[in-house]
Amino acid sequence: MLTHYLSWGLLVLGGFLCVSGAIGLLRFPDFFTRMHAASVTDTLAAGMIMCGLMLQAPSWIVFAKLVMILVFILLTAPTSGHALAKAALHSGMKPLLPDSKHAQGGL
Amino acid sequence: MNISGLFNYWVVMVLMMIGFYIVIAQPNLIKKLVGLTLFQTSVFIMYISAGKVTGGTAPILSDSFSLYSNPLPHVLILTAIVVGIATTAVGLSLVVRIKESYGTVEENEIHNRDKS
Amino acid sequence: MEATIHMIILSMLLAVAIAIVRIKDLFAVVMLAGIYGLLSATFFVLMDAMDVAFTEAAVGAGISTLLMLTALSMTGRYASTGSSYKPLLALGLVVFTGAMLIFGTTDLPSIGDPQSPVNTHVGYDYLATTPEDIDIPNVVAAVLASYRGFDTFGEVVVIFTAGIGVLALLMRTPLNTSAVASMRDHVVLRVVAKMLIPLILLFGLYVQFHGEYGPGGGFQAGVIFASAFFLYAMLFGLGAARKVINMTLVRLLSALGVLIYGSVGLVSMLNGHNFLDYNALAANPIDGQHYGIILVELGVGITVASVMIIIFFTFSSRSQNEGDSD
Amino acid sequence: MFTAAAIAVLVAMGLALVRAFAGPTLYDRILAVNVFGTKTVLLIAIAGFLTGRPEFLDIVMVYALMNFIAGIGILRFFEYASAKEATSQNQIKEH
Repeated sequence: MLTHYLSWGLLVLGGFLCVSGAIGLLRFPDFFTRMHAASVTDTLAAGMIMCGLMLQAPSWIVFAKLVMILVFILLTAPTSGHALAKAALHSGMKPLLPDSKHAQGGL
Repeated sequence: MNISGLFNYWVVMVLMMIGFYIVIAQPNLIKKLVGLTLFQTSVFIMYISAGKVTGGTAPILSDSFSLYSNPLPHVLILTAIVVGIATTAVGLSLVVRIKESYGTVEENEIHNRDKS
Repeated sequence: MEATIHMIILSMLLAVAIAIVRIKDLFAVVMLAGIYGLLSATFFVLMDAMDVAFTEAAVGAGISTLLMLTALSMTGRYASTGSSYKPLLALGLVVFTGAMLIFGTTDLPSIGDPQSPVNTHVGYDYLATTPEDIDIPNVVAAVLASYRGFDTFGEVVVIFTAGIGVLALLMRTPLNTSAVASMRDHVVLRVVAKMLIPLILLFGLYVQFHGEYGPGGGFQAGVIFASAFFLYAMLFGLGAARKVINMTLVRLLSALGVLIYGSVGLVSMLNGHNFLDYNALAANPIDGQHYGIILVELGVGITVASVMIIIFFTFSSRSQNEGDSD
Repeated sequence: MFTAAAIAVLVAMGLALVRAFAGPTLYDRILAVNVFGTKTVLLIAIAGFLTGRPEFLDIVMVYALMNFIAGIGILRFFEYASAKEATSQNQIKEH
């Protein structure tokens, strides 16, 4: 019973984080803030939803597969996010700072 | 007329026509190939939708289920997807050759160059 | 409830398709085509087509995006804005055809109807006879490799031919490709990829040999196996990748897969049965079916993997040779 | 419960799609595609539980893998193409 409520809470919290991250992706002013909103919540939300599903797993094999998927996501999502931010910075795109309102270069 | 029972088919037709429109109205050859992919995928969706059985599950047998969706469309589409990528690759290599000989991948410019 | 989720995904597909028509930046178009592949694969999962979703995710979202991007790096990024075409004429034709097709759908049986002609014919027989004839849980694999093995043989030959076609159109003797742009700056990416590549190869083998019991099989495994090599080639450069895999060997392997498939058929013919009748492969017909399916899927996997590797490497070495000659 | 999570993920997918359409730079689109891919992975994992057959999670693995590879591919070819564009523009100026 306890695991049921726990998994319920994790799933709902994960769903909330997904939506809030996506709103940040949509509403924030420049690329780097959007990236921050998207990648931070993304990783946490993925972890929470996967953990919520793990608590409901009917068998050990399903549990193990979920763990592997989670490890894979935790490895790849920050890596590709890092590579993307680095590529953007190298291409001359500058973070939007309060004192330089029109500094955003790029494409 | 039941809307939810035919909605998939209508979306498929609209997707198919969008792909068709890209193929006939956009001069860029790469975009034409993307349009062809859209068209192809819409056909896949149509086949898979036709094979769905309400209340059924994936056709991988298990003791706890008795009703399965139709496996035959799945087989046909599975092979069609891989053949589709192979033909797309041939199409792309033709586009690359066209670019090398004509210097452009816009269809109207290719026609102009052929005329002159 | 499920119908609502289906409708939401289909509407997203429509939105992506319309965006593809309107956007001129071909990089964005290719990325949206990748999203389109992911979305349609999601739809296939919801429609119970696990194997199809597997293939579409690997091919539609992964490989085809990579191939289109490689081609784009040779043909230029933007589509021209001005066009001598008459879009209104095309629009009229498309709307007319679409209206006729939608009118035609009103006669189709509604989706999910178990009594529709599609679902009452051979497809249902396969479900009923697979446990006694072949005795593997995945009916899709059974139909693919055994009941319709001849069909699949044709598809494998088509894929092999496409590989030859790409080679014939684009092959050049490889120049010295050691100094090409690999992603040397991305250290983190390279380290993580080095950790992942063996796991991807292992996963490909799992998909190959687990295909009779769950979603998977030769087609999917071939694509996954090849994608590990793509990852290596993208991150460490084509020159390094060429040291890892011998292209002549890959070309031989692509033919070997077709050969394995065909010889399984020939062996059953020599034993006095029909072409690709696996009952002849062992004393017990069900064992024969199991051997036949494993061998045939292996042939499919080898051909698909090597043809995908051939296609990708031919494309990329073409684009890099161009870069060198500039 | 699974439905609630699925709907939240779908909403997030829709918002990411809007960002992918709107742009403005190509990096924003790549980011949106990345987020979209991760959300699809979650959606498929939830859908497995929703339809009562969670044993087919192998598919989720392929999604995550292909999302990663396609993301790297986009980045790599975009960097390559922009480098090439810069050199060819210089050449045009010289001619």
